[in-house]
Amino acid sequence: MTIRMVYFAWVRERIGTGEETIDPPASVVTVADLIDWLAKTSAPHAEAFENRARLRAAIDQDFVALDTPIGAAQEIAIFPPVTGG
Amino acid sequence: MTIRMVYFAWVRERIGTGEETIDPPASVVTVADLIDWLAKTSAPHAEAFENRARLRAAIDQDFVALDTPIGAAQEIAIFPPVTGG
Amino acid sequence: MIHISVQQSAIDIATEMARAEAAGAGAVATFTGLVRADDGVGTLELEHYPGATEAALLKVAEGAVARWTLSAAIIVHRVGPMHPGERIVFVAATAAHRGAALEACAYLIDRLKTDAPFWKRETRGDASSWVEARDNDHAAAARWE
Amino acid sequence: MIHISVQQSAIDIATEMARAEAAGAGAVATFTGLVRADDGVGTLELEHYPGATEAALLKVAEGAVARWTLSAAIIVHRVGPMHPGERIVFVAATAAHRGAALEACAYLIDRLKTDAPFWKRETRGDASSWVEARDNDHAAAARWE
Repeated sequence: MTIRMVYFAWVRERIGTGEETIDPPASVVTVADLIDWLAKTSAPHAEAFENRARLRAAIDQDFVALDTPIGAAQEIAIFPPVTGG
Repeated sequence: MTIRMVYFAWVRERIGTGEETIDPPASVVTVADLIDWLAKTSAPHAEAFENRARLRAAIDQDFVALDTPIGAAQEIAIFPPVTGG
Repeated sequence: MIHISVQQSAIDIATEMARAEAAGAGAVATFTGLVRADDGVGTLELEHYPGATEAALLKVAEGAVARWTLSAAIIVHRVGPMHPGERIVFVAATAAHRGAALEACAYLIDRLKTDAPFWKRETRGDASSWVEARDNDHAAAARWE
Repeated sequence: MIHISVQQSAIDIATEMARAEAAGAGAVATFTGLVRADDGVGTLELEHYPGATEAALLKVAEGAVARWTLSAAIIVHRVGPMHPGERIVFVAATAAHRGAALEACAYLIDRLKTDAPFWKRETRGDASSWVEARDNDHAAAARWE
């Protein structure tokens, strides 16, 4: 199952790209699992994800908690707390 | 002691003038006394002042309760509850 | 900065917003009251108490400035005859952050409704009548006491 | 009427107010967020999540319409680079009476602050940094729950 990952703000800057396509193993169940797995794929990912408390996520453009199962997600976004308005 | 009376909205319309100069007797102490005295001066005044609960007043352009002494007032306004904004 | 205006002329939003924004702060909250276009009123006439009106509006604006840290408090009120869709009143509060701006804006319009000597007369067809004061205006104003 | 816009171009107040007033109701409350001119920021850049942003803003506006009887709920948010004094965001709520307009306006900006995927980066001189989220934004949003 391939998933389109999208990143914003300093998460995007640290990873060095705004999007990438990934194919996580079956052991990855939740968004938090996905973050743990991605952090092991490269030093930039590890740096971007070093503080889980500062990360937020969306599955298929809906905001979700990090313990949400990814299910059949097509697009998962990881980003810092929002600061609009 | 002469006082300039000013009237607004339906108080003005019922009395038939927006202002007049009066010279009340010494027995007139408060704004309510003044209204009672004025109500006896003409039928239009009586009609304008028939329901005290619907009257508001200002002494020298400051809103006051009807039981406020008129003191050395130069200008007293009588009007309905305000409806601006 | 406090700006008070009681005017016969139409209220220009771009001009008033520019005034509110000129203070350089981050948050501007405004309230605009319009002659309602949906209830059959043909003409609305606003009478006021010249001199006392400006003093009352200044007191309302000063009350807001005393409660919140504002860089601007603006009250513009129209008087005379006006028509459906036209602006009767515009108030604005400018502050560093939105909480103060929003609260001060609500304060300005709530207090204005009870503390400033304006009276509205509505004309519908051939019938003309003075608008009655609303009890809940006093409730709204009282929450700031 | 709900109007949502996420735009690169400047926010035109006269246009947006005309939209808010067109509904014919009596009360329009607005909030405008500006790039603060008083704290040394040279450029503010707004990044967002295309698609998700518009959906989030629509949900915020629908939340307001579900809670209050509104004839208009408007959210306009700018993205891209902007400068001190320029408008970042404009929200407006139009209702028959002022209570609903004022509360709905506060709701729109409070929820937008926590629920819409925007990120601010400030540049002061040569230094650039992402703005940190404020805890009290969550407190402000939570009061509507």
